[in-house]
Amino acid sequence: MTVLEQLGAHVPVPPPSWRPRTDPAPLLPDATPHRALGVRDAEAGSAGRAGSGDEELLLRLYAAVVHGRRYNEQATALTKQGRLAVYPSSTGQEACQVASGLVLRERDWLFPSYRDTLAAVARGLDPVEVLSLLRGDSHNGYDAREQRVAPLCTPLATQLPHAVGLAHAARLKGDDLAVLALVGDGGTSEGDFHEALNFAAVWQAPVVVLVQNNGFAISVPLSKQTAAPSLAHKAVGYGMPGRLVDGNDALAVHEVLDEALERARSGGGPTLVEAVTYRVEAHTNADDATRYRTADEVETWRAHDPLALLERELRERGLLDEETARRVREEAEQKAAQLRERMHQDVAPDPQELFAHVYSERTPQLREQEAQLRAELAAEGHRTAGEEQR
Amino acid sequence: MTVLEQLGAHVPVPPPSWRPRTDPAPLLPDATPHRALGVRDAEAGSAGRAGSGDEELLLRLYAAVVHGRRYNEQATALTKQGRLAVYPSSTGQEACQVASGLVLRERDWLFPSYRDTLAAVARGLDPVEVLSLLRGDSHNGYDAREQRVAPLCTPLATQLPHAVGLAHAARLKGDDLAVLALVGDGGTSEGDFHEALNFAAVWQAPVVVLVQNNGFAISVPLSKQTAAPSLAHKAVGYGMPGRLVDGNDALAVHEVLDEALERARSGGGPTLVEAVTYRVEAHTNADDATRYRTADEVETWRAHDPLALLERELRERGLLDEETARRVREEAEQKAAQLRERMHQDVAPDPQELFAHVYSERTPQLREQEAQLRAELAAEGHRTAGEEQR
Amino acid sequence: MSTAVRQQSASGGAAERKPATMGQALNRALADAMAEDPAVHLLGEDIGTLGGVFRVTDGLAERFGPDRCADTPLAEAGILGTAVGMAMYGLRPVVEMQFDAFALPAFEQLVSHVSRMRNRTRGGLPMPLTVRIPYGGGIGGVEHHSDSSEAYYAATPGLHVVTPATVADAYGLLRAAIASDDPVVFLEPKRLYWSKDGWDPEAPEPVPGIGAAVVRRPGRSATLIGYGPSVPVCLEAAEAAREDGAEGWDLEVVDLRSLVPFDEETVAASVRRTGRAVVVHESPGFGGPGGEIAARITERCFHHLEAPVLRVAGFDIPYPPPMLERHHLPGVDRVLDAVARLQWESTWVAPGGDGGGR
Amino acid sequence: MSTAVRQQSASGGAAERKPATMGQALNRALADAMAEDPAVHLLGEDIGTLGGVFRVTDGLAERFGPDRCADTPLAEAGILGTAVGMAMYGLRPVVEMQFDAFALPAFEQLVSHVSRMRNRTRGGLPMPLTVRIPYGGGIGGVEHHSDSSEAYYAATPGLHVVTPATVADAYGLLRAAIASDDPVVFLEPKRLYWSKDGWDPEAPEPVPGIGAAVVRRPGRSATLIGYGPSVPVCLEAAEAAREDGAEGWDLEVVDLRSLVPFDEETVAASVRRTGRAVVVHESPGFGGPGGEIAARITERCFHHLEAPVLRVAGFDIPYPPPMLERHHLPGVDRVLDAVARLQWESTWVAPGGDGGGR
Ligand SMILES: Cc1ncc(C[n+]2csc(CCOP(=O)(O)OP(=O)(O)O)c2C)c(N)n1
Ligand SMILES: Cc1ncc(C[n+]2csc(CCOP(=O)(O)OP(=O)(O)O)c2C)c(N)n1
Ligand SMILES: [Mg+2]
Ligand SMILES: [Mg+2]
Repeated sequence: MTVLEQLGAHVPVPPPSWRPRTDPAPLLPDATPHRALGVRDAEAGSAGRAGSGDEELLLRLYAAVVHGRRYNEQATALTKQGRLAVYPSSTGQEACQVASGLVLRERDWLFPSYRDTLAAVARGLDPVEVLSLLRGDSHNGYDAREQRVAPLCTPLATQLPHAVGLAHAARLKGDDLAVLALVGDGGTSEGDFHEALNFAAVWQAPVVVLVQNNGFAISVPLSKQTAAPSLAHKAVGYGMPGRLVDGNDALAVHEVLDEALERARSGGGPTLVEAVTYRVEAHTNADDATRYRTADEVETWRAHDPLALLERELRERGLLDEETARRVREEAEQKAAQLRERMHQDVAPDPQELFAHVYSERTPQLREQEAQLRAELAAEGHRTAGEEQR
Repeated sequence: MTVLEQLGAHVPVPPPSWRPRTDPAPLLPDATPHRALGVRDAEAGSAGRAGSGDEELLLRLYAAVVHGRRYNEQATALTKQGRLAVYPSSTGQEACQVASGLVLRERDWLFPSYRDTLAAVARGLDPVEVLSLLRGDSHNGYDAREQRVAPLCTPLATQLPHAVGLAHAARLKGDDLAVLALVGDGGTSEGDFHEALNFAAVWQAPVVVLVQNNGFAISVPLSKQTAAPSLAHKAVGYGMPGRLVDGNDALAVHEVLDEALERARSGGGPTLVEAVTYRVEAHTNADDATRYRTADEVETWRAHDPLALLERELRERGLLDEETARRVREEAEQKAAQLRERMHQDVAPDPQELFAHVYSERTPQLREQEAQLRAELAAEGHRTAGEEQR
Repeated sequence: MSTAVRQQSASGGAAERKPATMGQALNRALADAMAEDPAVHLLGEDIGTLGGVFRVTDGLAERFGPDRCADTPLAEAGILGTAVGMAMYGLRPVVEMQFDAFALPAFEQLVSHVSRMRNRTRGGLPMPLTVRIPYGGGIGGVEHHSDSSEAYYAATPGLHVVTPATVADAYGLLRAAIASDDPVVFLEPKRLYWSKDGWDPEAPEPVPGIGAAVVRRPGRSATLIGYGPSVPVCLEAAEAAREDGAEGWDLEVVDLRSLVPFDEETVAASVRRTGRAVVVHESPGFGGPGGEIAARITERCFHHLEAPVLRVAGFDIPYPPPMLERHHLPGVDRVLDAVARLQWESTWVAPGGDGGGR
Repeated sequence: MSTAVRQQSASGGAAERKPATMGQALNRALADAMAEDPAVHLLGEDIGTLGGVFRVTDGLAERFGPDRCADTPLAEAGILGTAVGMAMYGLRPVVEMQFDAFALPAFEQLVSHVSRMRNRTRGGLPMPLTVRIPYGGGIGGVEHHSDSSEAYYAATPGLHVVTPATVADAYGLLRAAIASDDPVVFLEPKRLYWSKDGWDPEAPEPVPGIGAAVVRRPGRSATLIGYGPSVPVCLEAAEAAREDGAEGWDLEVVDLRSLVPFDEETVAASVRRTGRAVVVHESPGFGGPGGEIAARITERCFHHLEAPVLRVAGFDIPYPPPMLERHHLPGVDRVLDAVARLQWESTWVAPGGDGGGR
């Protein structure tokens, strides 16, 4: 008897698992990035125009961007003075940084990459502690658990599964919080990006992944990184909503993140947000951007500067007088001066720290090595007393 | 001067990189899988109904599916007889397997996973050579380069970057060929899947990735694997077309693959195809599927059996008489008998092979170890002469 | 030469208790840990409904719910990476990698984060995380199913690396691993999953903690040093050496149990007593743990050594196909061969009779 | 103790030729290999337009086109995995990993495929593939930028593992690696990129092939064994030992050049001559290559040894932040300290004066 005969009268029917498992339409991003600043109601993207209740927020974003830009300049200057080992500037990306720092509630967690020191500072962390990794005195200078900011992450995209896992754990515990994780356009190519987003969607974890598409991964432009319509389009492949936002529009970024985080907190699952922005400086102070891009290209972005967008909006709304602008600038200078001063103080990390936190208890091997170093330091002390303080 | 003042009259404009980099619409899969068998013209998916010139192809597919099903049964029987270490059956997935094997041109390459032995056999490889890995006498029994079939791949999704790299190399050399790579629904969760597809799209490599979504990764159902509308929807995130096809409809799978491979050969870039099918047997002979799914579920798929679909089409078109059906069944029996007989012949792989191909030349260390084993075998030979032939 | 799967008891005693397999003891350890501490969460492929391909998590999803014993998507870096995040939030994740080679996709997460998070944060974010990895060969697995990757883990500071050889240790060490505030790579010798021993799940005997080696068999002639799947091989070799008689070696067998931290005291004390040692492991010899162990013993016991510490290990080759694996695995004969080369007459004898010892 | 970046010549001679840096020699090796063999293709992050973050591929994309020297998407497993496919099609890919720790995402591809494809296919699909990895510390890099992972690679059968210490070797070994039909992990000591030596790019001096160690400095008292970034440290220690005078040690320095295959002959011959040896490397000591080397020497030279082979290595800790790295790196003083413990008066002295030698 053939298989068909066995089936008899049954007409082959498509099994139920055929149907689309989720409706893809609502997951797809808009064709152009959502904007809020300088946009008349009709032009606004799907999230709609910011209401008039935003005034305080606008001013906070403005101040934070002014402070942030100054902070970036100061940090870059510190590399020249030998006070930072390296600094990846977020100049041009301040809207994303500042919105990420300000949009979070106290209970929420932030997972920054190496470039996102400003987001951590905007969240309220001590800038000196935040810069500890880049100064070279420790791998991480702040209390991650207390601040609810994960250590700045160097291996690309590896922080994303951490963010998803933490969000998932919080949801399992019934805690009301959301997690915001930052990654670059280059980082989206890594397998960890894929695995993390898939876990997030399957678990409906309360996490928002913000891709700061700043056009480059060091020297590699986006066109060599992906052929996708947008990075936000990747979301549909995981079954989560993808949002595209003007990454230089602080209000728009804030709106989109706020909405996504709120959805996450209320059990609505994860969101992938692509913020289109631009890395105005070189990759780090050690990089030479003239090798791979023209001044003209950088120039086209000047007209869309995050600070200019904010300032124009505030002025148009009559919210920014000279006095306020001056005060904000002065605050920025003060903060920069404080930072400069504190970073010029020498630190002398204790060599015994090398062994202190490898394990909860030193192994016999580490005890032996610690003793060896202690003896060496003692001998060295005899020879060159005082040289220990760099 | 503020940034806004610096900008002067310039109105902030969205920079050019804002626009969607590719039009997403043509990349999105149809809402339901493409079908060809038993479908009236009006119902057919976007690829359209198969023309009447398909008769020979239909008969070839039919014969290959009948042979393939028998082959799967025979291989499973061989595990019970201790002649295969393990066998992952493709029963229920014969349409995908057979279409994959038959659709390729001679110059094309196939990258199978551990489950895709039937695809390799359908391509014309010697089944005994193909089963060498699963019998346990070698890691790979056929000449991969000559056959243009990569070794059966065990670590999930790791074969996909290989397929992309080979396709890319062929294109760089100007060779006219395409590559077909097979992966399971579970494999799509791996980072290697993501990285490979992204490379493929950026490089416009002539490669087609066929996901056989058979509903399970061992015990884990698709619903725990992904929240995506379909696996084909992942394509848009890479900027390549995604196609959804009825994986039990051999003609539809053949059509979709043929079209995608042709597009690849002519420089049109890669395609991701999801074939919706079902793993009728347990994961392997060692698995117990009753632990995680019901007989009812398996039953719902019987009505959509790949062989039944083909047979019905052929009968409706008056292409399958009893004589042909009998002949095809007999061929299948003959092949199975041959396979059984050959697999019952003992093989005694040479222990010195352990050292022969680790490097192009044995290192001093391996020469020493080889001498050691030779001495041991000689001593053993004295003690238990003849026992070496298992 | 006989290197067939050995499933004999390595601990010897406890004949009065009902026999249990190592798999059952591991299952019980997970269940007891989960029952005691709600922070213990299991993650892995097929560990839920199916109970794991080796059934080590059998019944746990049913008993503790799918959130506590979760089938994840198929992505090892994702599993370990999300477990890192869960540990950051105070949970105590226990991850199962399905086979040794399939832990490799998670290697970056293991090395760059799991092993370093505590150090990076000066203790602020410890990683009380256990990674269970079935390892080793001898079960007729096709390629990639029989690897032994402990050399990679042992060379990674910040990880503990432990592996049981007995049913009692399977329970006791796994409980210790889960209770540890440090990340533990817990290597489960696949071919011992079905090994049996008298063992009472209701009153599991206490075992020494992580970091302690144990003398499984006292002896005077030489010390065999093994761990995991090699411990039964060493014990059998010791028996054979006594029974085969002629040579009359009385071999001591040390079960390391923990590669990191390494119990130098116990090992060195044994070697100082016997003056001779052979290290036995399945993973390739070159760059394997045997080198570290031999070097360390030599540093500590140089003037007690009558002969160089020798090593019996897998060959320096990819793990062979099933039909050839018996030639690769260190078996009793190869161990005794090495013992015979321990310069009992103070002349160096090359392995296999030629090629070495230049 | 002084462990600052050392950039002195390791080969000593060749003063008449113009100085070139190791980075320049590597660049030239790539260019010459590409010019000679159209099958040579370079893949990596930022290696095209930028010329690599260390500028080792400077000018190559311009000269050979972006297909031959390609900026890839940012995904190391994808880079190495596609390179495997390219090698299957007969190309000779040369992959750059940007920093040592960023090679870890590709570890599964390296171990499960690159190292095994030839063996799997009985020679049918060889892997003539080179993986260039800048490794080691001493350049003030933040976390994950100073790792030394050679222990992982050396423990993986099927790979060759080589690392140059001199400008001439940088050229010669890289040419040999690219020409090899086997996969080669080519470890580039980051802090030697700017080291200089007299070297003529138009007539590069021939160097011994992969698998050969070289005595960089003859001596009679003891043998220092190093590779890559440790070779200049060993040479400096040898100079210091002679100059500092009091002890009057005349130290031989062996540059391994290749960890796999390992040149036992050269190393053993040296140790048999001197009777004492210290192995020096930057990667953590426990489970590092030093254990293998020490164990192997001891097996081969037991009766020639006056003292156990000692090891000076990085501590068993994650690589420290820049301000502390000098305490971690094996420096001249630590090497001489170990030499002093080589039982010149036949009594065992513990490292650092206490804690060891129990
Ligand atoms: C896994 C890994 N590979 C490579 C690097 C080296 N690296 C540091 S930053 C960078 C580019 C990152 O680009 P993107 O993700 O776009 O972030 P951006 O620097 O633009 O903020 C690279 C390749 C790394 N840190 N981690
Ligand atoms: C990297 C890796 N992880 C885990 C496994 C173990 N494993 C073998 S098959 C399988 C399930 C695969 O499911 P799917 O990709 O859907 O393919 P199918 O078996 O259904 O054909 C698993 C988890 C593996 N082979 N490789
Ligand atoms: Mg970027
Ligand atoms: Mg499947």
